[in-house]
Amino acid sequence: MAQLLSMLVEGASLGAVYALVALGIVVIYKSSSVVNFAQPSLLMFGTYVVASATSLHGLSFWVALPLGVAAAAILAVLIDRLLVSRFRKTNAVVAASIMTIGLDVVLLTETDRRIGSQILTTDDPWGNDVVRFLGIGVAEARIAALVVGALLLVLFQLWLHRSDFGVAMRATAEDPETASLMGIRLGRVSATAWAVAGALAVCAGLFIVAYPSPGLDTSVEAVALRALPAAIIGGLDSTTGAIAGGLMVGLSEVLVRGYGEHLAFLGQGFEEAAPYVLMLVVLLVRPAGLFGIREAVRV
Amino acid sequence: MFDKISGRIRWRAPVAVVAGVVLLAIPLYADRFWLNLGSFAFAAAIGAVGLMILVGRVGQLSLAHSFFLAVGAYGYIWLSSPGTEDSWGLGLPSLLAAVIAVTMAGLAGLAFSPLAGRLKGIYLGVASLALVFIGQHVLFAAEPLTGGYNGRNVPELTIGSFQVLGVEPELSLFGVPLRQAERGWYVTLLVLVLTTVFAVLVLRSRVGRAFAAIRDGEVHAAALGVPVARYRSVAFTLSSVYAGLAGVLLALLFQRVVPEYWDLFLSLEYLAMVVIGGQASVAGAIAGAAFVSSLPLLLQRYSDAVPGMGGAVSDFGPAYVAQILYGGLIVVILFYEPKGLAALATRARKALTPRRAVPAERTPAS
Amino acid sequence: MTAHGTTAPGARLEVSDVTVRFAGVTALDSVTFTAEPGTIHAVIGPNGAGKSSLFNVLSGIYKPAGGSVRVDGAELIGLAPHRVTGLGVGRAFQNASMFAGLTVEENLLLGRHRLGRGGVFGAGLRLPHMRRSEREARAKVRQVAEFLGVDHLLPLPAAELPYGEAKRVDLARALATEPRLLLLDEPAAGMHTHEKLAVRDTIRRIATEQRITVLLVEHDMGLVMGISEQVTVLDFGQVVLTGPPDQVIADDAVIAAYLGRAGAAEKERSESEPPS
Amino acid sequence: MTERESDPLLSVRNLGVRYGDAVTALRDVSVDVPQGGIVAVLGSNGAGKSTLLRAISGVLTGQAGRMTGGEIRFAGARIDGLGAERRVKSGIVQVPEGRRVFAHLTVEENLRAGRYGNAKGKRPGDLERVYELFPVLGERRKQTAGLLSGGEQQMLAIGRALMAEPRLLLLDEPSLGLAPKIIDRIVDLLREIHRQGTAMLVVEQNAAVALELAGHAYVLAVGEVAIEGPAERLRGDDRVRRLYLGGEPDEESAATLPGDARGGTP
Repeated sequence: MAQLLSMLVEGASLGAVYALVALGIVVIYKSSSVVNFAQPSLLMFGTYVVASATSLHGLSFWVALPLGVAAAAILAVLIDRLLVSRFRKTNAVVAASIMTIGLDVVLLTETDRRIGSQILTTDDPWGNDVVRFLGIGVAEARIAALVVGALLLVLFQLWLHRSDFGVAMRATAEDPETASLMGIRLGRVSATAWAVAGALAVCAGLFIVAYPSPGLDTSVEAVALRALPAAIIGGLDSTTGAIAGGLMVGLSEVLVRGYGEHLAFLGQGFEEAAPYVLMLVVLLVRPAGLFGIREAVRV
Repeated sequence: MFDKISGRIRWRAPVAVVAGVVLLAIPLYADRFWLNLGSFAFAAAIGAVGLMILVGRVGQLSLAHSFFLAVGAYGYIWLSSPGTEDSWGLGLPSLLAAVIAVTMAGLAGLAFSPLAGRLKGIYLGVASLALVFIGQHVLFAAEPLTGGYNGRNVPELTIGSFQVLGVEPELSLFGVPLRQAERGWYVTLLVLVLTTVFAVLVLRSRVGRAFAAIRDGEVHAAALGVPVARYRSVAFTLSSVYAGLAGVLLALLFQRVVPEYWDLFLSLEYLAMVVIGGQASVAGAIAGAAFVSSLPLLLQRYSDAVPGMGGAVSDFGPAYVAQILYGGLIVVILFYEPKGLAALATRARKALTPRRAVPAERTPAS
Repeated sequence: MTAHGTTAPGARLEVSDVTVRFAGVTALDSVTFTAEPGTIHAVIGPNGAGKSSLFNVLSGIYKPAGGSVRVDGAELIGLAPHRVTGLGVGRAFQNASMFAGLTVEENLLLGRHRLGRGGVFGAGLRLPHMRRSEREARAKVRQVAEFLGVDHLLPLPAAELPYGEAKRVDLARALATEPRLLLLDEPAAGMHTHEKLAVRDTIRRIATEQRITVLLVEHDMGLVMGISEQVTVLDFGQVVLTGPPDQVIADDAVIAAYLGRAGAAEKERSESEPPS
Repeated sequence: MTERESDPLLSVRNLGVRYGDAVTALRDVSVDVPQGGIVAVLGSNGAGKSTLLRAISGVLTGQAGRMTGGEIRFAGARIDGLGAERRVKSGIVQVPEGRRVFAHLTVEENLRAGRYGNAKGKRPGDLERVYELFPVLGERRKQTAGLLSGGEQQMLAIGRALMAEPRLLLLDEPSLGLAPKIIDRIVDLLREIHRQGTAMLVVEQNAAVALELAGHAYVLAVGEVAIEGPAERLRGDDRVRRLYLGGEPDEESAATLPGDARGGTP
């Protein structure tokens, strides 16, 4: 029982982190109909900026954090302005999405080269302590991830649903042309979406590389990529779905790892494939994802 | 217009003959390095043509190509190897094993129909990621099948006592002995030509038209009587058959395969081949495959000549340069010339053929 | 009769109690009418009256909330769009959208897709049944193209067609499906007057020479009244009435639907003149 | 250029529009809207009415359309090079065809989205002004817009456009899909909005509605202005009657439409 409880806490913590990355994918999709496959490389890039600032240049975490977040946000905006916006004019969203795959390859290859075989730490304030409550022990960093992650998710949803800009963004997601007829600047909406996506990815990345994980190495990108099944499970056009999908992916991963001995017939390390199996099952039942909306076809 | 078509045929026939003669003659002059380069390119081109049909002609994205390549490769190994205590094998005759392995890849693609038929475009792309990761997991977990991290040897392809890609019995052509490299070149070239002809015929038929109609407007296609979901899964299955065949050939050429080769990045390489080739062109896909598959080998061979690239110590090794180039080319080509290499060919042809007057009918009469 | 070897008699279309709702808004409300075999039956109504929704139901794209549509007695509702085509329902589209990556001939051949034979193996191995089927299809397509006077366009890339020609090719493509019921969605939209006359003659020939039932949505009243045997007026998702053109033109409810309160007054002024 | 009292508020001169390479949607179209006036543009489907509004609003590119010639001036200044949102800020707001409310947003969020085009930004009481004009929207401010009736959605679409405080309202088929009684209400509301000082350009297929509302009208046929004149005169025009009330497309009426004078060669 205690084991299950600690796994649930850990799964939710990891899930909140995935949800942050998935939310970025969903926000970009809603504002520009492009599936951003480069989201993992935004995460790697921003996290690398933070990690190299702290461990290679000796800056404090709190100085490095805004640097990394800003760097990823700026990179994301540049991608949107310089590359993706051009595709939007011709409505070539599939080509734009495939282009982000190429972009991901380039960016990851470069961050991989810079990281090399090192394991970089971010000098984050969560430390290596384990918190004990209700008879279980959970790493402090995991609790921090859960709290900060949940806070960011709530703030994001409030921003999307309460602020004027959130209204503009949702209006654009629903009907870009009418939104522009109302005076909403589509370019600014999509640039904001990309910036937010980049920033969220870095916040998530910092928790992925925190204790008990050893730090930032090249294997983190495979973890970041699991945000894609999370986004698909929830439905690409639903922010609620991204959160639900993130939690499901996080929980499935932790539970499969935790009950590994009972799942031995599936082979070792099945937790890395579990999110994808979950995605296939969800898609078989609901092709648009759990919270996705399928639009009526028009002729 | 008919003039244009026959003009194209007139233009194409001599080019094809010259190209054919050159391709057949190359083994008589080139050394092993170039012949291996060519064999890999031909094998990869088969896989690229399969993916091109799906991506360029039906408008469906798949990132699972490496999975189906792996099904072909490991299917062949499993079927043709003699079984031992710690490694699986059925010990079938190798040619039969190859045929069944390709069929298995097709069946795997067919089994994905419930999703391949219902999901569209990018959605299918993300869903297909699942196959790569599940595939990778299985390959590493199923050690008796794959040999785990260390990999496993690939049995030779023999027909009776004839080693199709080996040295027995000795053969020669114009005094040049046909050994592994030469045979590899001819065999992969032959398979590529046959599968390309097959693909071209399919794409020109009612099946190919249905593909294009789904890409250009699925609702209209359905309203004209095209069963959209069925053709989507037909295309997915066809592309997995091509991948399986490429996988068998690559395994035979490698002679030893490791699980980590068949990862997501391999799928992205195939996507790069298709995009560089111009997405919807058979010839483009083959050219893209030649470029992408030979680039790392060429970089390796000539990296010493390029300052800063040489040796294993450099950060900017051949693998790095190749990956940056694939990724960068996907971006640049989609950005500037989505028709890729195919567009270059079209331009060259236009520049070479004199302009004809527009037929009278083309001026709208109404 | 040039386009088909055998004269396929037109189908009887029975639409009963068809209701379609979108997010609370009722697009079609218990729509009921019958189109007799071999006749031209028009559906008219102001924009947004539900004509497009009706067509999308008839081609299997929308699933209605209730009701039944029978083509010669065979139920159409619940069938996938390509199966609806199999019942003999052909459709030309309002925007005449061509498959841009194909030639005109290939576009027409797609109309014959359901009538062809052979799959991947037949095609890739050039098996005899496939070649025969392909040859027949091309011959039939040429006949249809000649029937509509678009045969000179066959080798052209469809993406380059001017709008008017695309409309004619679209009609030919619908005819190539060998329909017994042909759905025409605004065949004369955006055309010059004399082009409209040509369209009118073509539709007449389709109905009289080929005995195909034609269901026509069109805004041009002159065209509708000139060729239709029966007219169904839709307004706000409901059938206002079904009747022959002269009855429709004289009906107060129809005038009101089209012209609002001002229209009724206009009608009084014109009562003395016969409709031209 | 500075604005002069005598100039028309909106002046479209010799406008040409093409979609893609093949389709010419508008040819040499000139339309004026006087300060504080209501002008109607009539025509059947495909005549180019919506294209005209799209060109004025600056959203042609969404469907691969582009201007091939002419100019558009608003309040004396050339606007045809501006982006859509700049035109809204300058005072032209469109109520799109088919209402196109943001169905998943609430009524109030729809109105807030409309406020984006207001050059003066957020102003106290701007929502209340719309609710005053359309009390039914005030009652449903928290309701999801997709669940409103057709008439209510049309009111929301108009109210949303008013949030930008436009000098010129472009209305694309405001009567579309509405029952006659509801249409009458909408017409009354538009009159009231006009009385409060907003000029309008109304595109309609429903000629009676448009001619009742407008002072001046244009008839588009196949992308060109076929007839133009005071609404009063067009209401009695035989050609207009023939276009909308039926009759054979005979040679006689063909001769009166300029689309055919060129022998049909595009």
